[in-house]
Amino acid sequence: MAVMTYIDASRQAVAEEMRRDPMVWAVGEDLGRGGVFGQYKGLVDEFGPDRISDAPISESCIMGAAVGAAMTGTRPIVEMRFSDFALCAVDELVNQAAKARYMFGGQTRVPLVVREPIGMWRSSAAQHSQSLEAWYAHIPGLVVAVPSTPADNRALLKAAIRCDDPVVFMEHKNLWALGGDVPDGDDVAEFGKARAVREGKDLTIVSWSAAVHTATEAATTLAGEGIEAEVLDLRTLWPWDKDAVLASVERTGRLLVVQEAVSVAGFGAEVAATVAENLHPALKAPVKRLGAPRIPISYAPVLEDQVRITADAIAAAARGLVKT
Amino acid sequence: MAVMTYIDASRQAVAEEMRRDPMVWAVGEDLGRGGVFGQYKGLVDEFGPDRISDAPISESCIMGAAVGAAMTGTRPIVEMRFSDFALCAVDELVNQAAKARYMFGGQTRVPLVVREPIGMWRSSAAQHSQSLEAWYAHIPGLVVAVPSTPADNRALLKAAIRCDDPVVFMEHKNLWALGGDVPDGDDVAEFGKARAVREGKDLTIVSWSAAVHTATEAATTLAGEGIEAEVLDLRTLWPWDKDAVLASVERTGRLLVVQEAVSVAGFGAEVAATVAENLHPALKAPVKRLGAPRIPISYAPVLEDQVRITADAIAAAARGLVKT
Amino acid sequence: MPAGQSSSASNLDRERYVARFREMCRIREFETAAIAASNEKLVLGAIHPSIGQEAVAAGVCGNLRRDDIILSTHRGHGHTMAKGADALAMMRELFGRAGGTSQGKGGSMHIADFSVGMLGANGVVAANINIAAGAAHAIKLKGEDKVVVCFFGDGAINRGPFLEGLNWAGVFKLPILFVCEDNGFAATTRTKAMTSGDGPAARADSIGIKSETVDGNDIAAVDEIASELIDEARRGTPRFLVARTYRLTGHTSSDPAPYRPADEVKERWLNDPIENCRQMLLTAGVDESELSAIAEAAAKEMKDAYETAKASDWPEKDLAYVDVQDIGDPRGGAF
Amino acid sequence: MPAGQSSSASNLDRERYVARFREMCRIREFETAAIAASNEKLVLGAIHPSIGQEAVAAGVCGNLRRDDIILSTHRGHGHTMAKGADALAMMRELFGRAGGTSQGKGGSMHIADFSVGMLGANGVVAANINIAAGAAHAIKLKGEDKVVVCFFGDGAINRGPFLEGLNWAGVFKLPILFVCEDNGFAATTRTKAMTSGDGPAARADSIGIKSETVDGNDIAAVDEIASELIDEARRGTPRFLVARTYRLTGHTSSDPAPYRPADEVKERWLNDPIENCRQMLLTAGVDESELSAIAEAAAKEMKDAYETAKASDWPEKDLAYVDVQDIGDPRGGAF
Ligand SMILES: Cc1ncc(C[n+]2csc(CCOP(=O)(O)OP(=O)(O)O)c2C)c(N)n1
Ligand SMILES: Cc1ncc(C[n+]2csc(CCOP(=O)(O)OP(=O)(O)O)c2C)c(N)n1
Ligand SMILES: [Mg+2]
Ligand SMILES: [Mg+2]
Repeated sequence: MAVMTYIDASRQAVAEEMRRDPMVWAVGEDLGRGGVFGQYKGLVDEFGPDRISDAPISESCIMGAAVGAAMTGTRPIVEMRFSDFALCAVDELVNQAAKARYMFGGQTRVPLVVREPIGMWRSSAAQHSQSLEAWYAHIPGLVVAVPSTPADNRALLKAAIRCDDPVVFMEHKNLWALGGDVPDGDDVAEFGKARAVREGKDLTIVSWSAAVHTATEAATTLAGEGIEAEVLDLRTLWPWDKDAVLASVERTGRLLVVQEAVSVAGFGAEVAATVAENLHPALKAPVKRLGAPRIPISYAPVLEDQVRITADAIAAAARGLVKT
Repeated sequence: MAVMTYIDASRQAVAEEMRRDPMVWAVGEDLGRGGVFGQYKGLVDEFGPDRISDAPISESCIMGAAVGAAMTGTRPIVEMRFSDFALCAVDELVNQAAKARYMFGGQTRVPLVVREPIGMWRSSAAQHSQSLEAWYAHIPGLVVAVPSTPADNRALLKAAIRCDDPVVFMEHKNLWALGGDVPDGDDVAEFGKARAVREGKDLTIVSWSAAVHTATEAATTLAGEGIEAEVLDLRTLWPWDKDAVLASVERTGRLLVVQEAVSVAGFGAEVAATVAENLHPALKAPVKRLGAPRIPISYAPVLEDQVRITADAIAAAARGLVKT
Repeated sequence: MPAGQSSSASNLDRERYVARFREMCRIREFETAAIAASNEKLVLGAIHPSIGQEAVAAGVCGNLRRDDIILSTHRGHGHTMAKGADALAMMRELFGRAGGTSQGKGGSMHIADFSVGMLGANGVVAANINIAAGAAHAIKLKGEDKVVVCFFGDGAINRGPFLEGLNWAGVFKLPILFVCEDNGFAATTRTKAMTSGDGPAARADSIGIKSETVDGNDIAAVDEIASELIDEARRGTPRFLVARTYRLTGHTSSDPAPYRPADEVKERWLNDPIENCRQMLLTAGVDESELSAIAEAAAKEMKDAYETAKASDWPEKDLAYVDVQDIGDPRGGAF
Repeated sequence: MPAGQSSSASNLDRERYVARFREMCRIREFETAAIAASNEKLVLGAIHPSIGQEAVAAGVCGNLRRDDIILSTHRGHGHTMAKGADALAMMRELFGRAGGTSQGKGGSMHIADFSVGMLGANGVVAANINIAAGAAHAIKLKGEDKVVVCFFGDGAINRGPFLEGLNWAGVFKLPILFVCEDNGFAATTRTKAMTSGDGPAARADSIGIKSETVDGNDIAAVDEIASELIDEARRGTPRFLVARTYRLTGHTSSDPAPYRPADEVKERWLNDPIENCRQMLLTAGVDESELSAIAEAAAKEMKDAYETAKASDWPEKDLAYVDVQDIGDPRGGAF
């Protein structure tokens, strides 16, 4: 067990997988100098510029070329810099990467990892702050990973690199500096397994990515008031751990979904709808979602905060549910 | 009242709005010869090639240029041909069109209509059949219209053209030839108002676009068995008529959402979650969604049919709910 | 020999061009059968015939090895067949039947045969360009002795991937040949009307991908320049070929193409690449009867393919749930 | 006068260039103040200084009318100010305060002032190119006597919109001038390393948009060629200008730019466009004291703007819910 930051954990995952498999390579703008957040720092020294490859500002070609290179035996890791810029490469991801294996009748596979840092982070404003994980969960053929801890970032990224299908890998920008325990050795995550951050009998809080930490903070507050919240971190949205969520809510009788993304048509709706469909009789209170209002993200901190979920809001919602 | 096809109704809407407002113009590939489905047939004769404008195969520029032209006083109608090709222009729609008004603090508006024909239609396969309306409902700043009848196609398209914000206008390819009554005169729809296709006391079926017709067919079958289904056609997904849906389900106690799109993270999740959140005590049965499996759409009819919702499946689900 | 000029008849490699002639006839007959099937509603999705453009497919692909790679467009039957795909499997694919190249999942617009290095037609114009660049990138990374050929139309040069993919190939010095089939049209639109500047060759040159232009209806000319450019590309110099040709049919098999004058089409039929090839071979002394026999064999082969495809089974229903991805249950929440 | 050569000092229009000098000083001082504020965490989002590139902004925008239009990039302070935006409102925007050009909603990367025809910086490289083409399209549709100038960097020429937007402008003959500020870098990358071919000018020419190249650190040269090209563009011939310059700071205010040798930067500082302009004016007989006074006034103006911005109110919270769109309740389902 080592203590490591979220960003270092990701760097270690990439380095280890690149050592393990010479077909793994990474490509994106500025990677030779470490990438925009330093995720690739130093890697070019070990692996050289062919495997830690710079790219022109051409998101569409970075993604499209990776599809071609993935179909022909290599395992590209694609760096999109900000998930917002991946919107310049949606055809390549959704019409091409996600569909190739199926559309060609299983003749090929697209083992591709698309790293798309998401989320709000120090006044980055409308075009550098989005969380669009729900989009990719909706697309057949894609895996969607949303790690919230250094350990998961390492283990999920390793799993993503070994996955034979395209994985949208969404790291949260506000977590880069977060430290935490990371298991030694070849810790590779299994997709579709939620992590119980905290156990509790009164309600189930389901969350993912950075919001997990806010939810956990709220759960601690609630515990002080005698309300025991179980906090589940989904870790991947496709596949997502329906079994764990249903089992937990069956026990607690109450569901609160907490997400940073816009609530309307966000992935929280999928979780809430699934629970409502399956556990109606067991529910002691209506399912409930918390998410961002349907507004773009502002630059000014005071306005940006309007889109930012707080532990207080979560605790308040939880109290409301438990009272019911 | 005239009887008219869905496609003719749309053509009439465009023609009438172009007569009304000289700032309205349409741009897309092949429009001068009527567009790929003939939606623009003959319009170039009346309005000339500047206002019914051909375009290079450049979805990204068609959309991006329309954003610029919309910010500067014109009202472009953008033709994307297939909604799948709009995936080549997502930055322009989501990062630019949807955010400009807000991000620039209200200094501008983007009165833009993006026509994106959706849906399955005679073996069009994985890259020409998608229904991604849920994506756009998730994006602050966008209006999403999904007409199911000729009358609505005309009235909603007129409303879209008059709207000062960007509207994603999704016509269903399988409805082009559908005939129906269309009111005379300047019939302009109000966004966010559902249409009650059928009244009923036993359950509420919520649907939109082509699936409305399948749902209605199922409701007719059910009526023969003594089950009275209320069928609501949402017509727009943002805004969506939460009030009408909640009022109906409050009466019937049962909700079935029927969509052509992939069920996972589809808009049906939003409807089901909202109903579950708000009407838990009034529900006589769990909310239920029907949607496509999470698989790409195949070419071979027998495989394509695996993704196609049927009236039988809807009726069966409805029976299941009513029995509860 | 300078680019774009064909061998004189006298020193023609007859065997080579008889083979090309056969390939072109096979493509023509395949598409003729497919169009008939489409008219009879046996083929349901749109098909985009390449009738009139066969010399490009045959001339370019004839210079490739089996493990070389091609990527194609919506108008991809010719390229696929010329790369070595089985005509019956292709026909079954168009019919949406079991035994199709993609088990009936893709159809005409996504025709592919990875076993012969054909990595797919594409339903999105120009999308194949970036993918092709990536396939070439992988060849370079792996140090393989292969080359990629990427076909696209003149309409594709106005989409972003044209710029991005060519730039990529130039920056990374990839083994790739871009082939732009300039048939003058993008669907119902004369491509020139929507294209600024001097067109594909000038654009490619400006991105540092040296271009050649060839008469795409002259099989010998295409064959020779393709051979040269493929050699160069294989050695890591990306190259670009513009093949001027004409789409003798409508954009799809159901497009009567009223947007172009009948005279224009009639005149263009006089420059049919297959007939051109036949004349060249006759001039070179090949027997008329040999050529007729080849043409008839091609017709019979495709007629048989049509009949066999028609009699083939539909795919198993459950195949719909196969090859989505390794994990996750695709049925959750569905009907 | 041929493109790219500046007037000799003797017949220099002094008033004109004193005005340009003032504008350049103002831009420099604005950004210097903004960098300081960023270091003090008063400006929170990233800022991309254009220090060293001021002559391009001043030289081009000085030739525009108030109702002409510009679009800019992440590095947009200079363009915005040169187009006439109020420095204090801009500073407030960077501070995220009430009274900002966009009420604090956009910040530096989305700086905009529609009242002076500045239609926005953009956080997405090259995205402004298509939008600019559309703004020019609207001018043509409405028959207005206006022109659009679209600024972008040398890194932007590798994204699809460069091709699509230029082609669009050429096809529709739009009143637009594209200005590529070639500062040699795209973030930490030497742009040349990721660019195939001869660069922006060659590419533009190949798309039928005739280009000129100018020394972007020579205000008179920029001013003269811009004046000429803007006239042509206004008459419906889209044009292209490459301005060679250098980014004297890091990519953002927090980038120490270790990826380039100190010597290179040092040498480039000797070619500071503001100092170049000062020397030109001195040679032309303008008083040193006049120029110093201008520089000091600019420094004071921006220091004041900084102080006033710092003392300004935050925006009202509820503004977060304003200007999303006319219909639909944005609060539904939210926390
Ligand atoms: C991105 C995209 N836009 C539009 C279309 C519709 N479309 C299919 S083929 C075609 C014309 C293509 O012209 P060209 O590239 O010259 O190829 P050709 O059909 O002439 O072989 C168009 C516009 C598409 N498939 N993809
Ligand atoms: C589509 C997109 N990709 C990547 C980025 C990140 N990024 C911001 S500025 C920049 C470099 C731009 O270089 P250039 O166009 O030369 O402009 P300069 O910064 O030199 O002014 C990059 C890569 C972005 N904003 N948008
Ligand atoms: Mg063509
Ligand atoms: Mg630059």
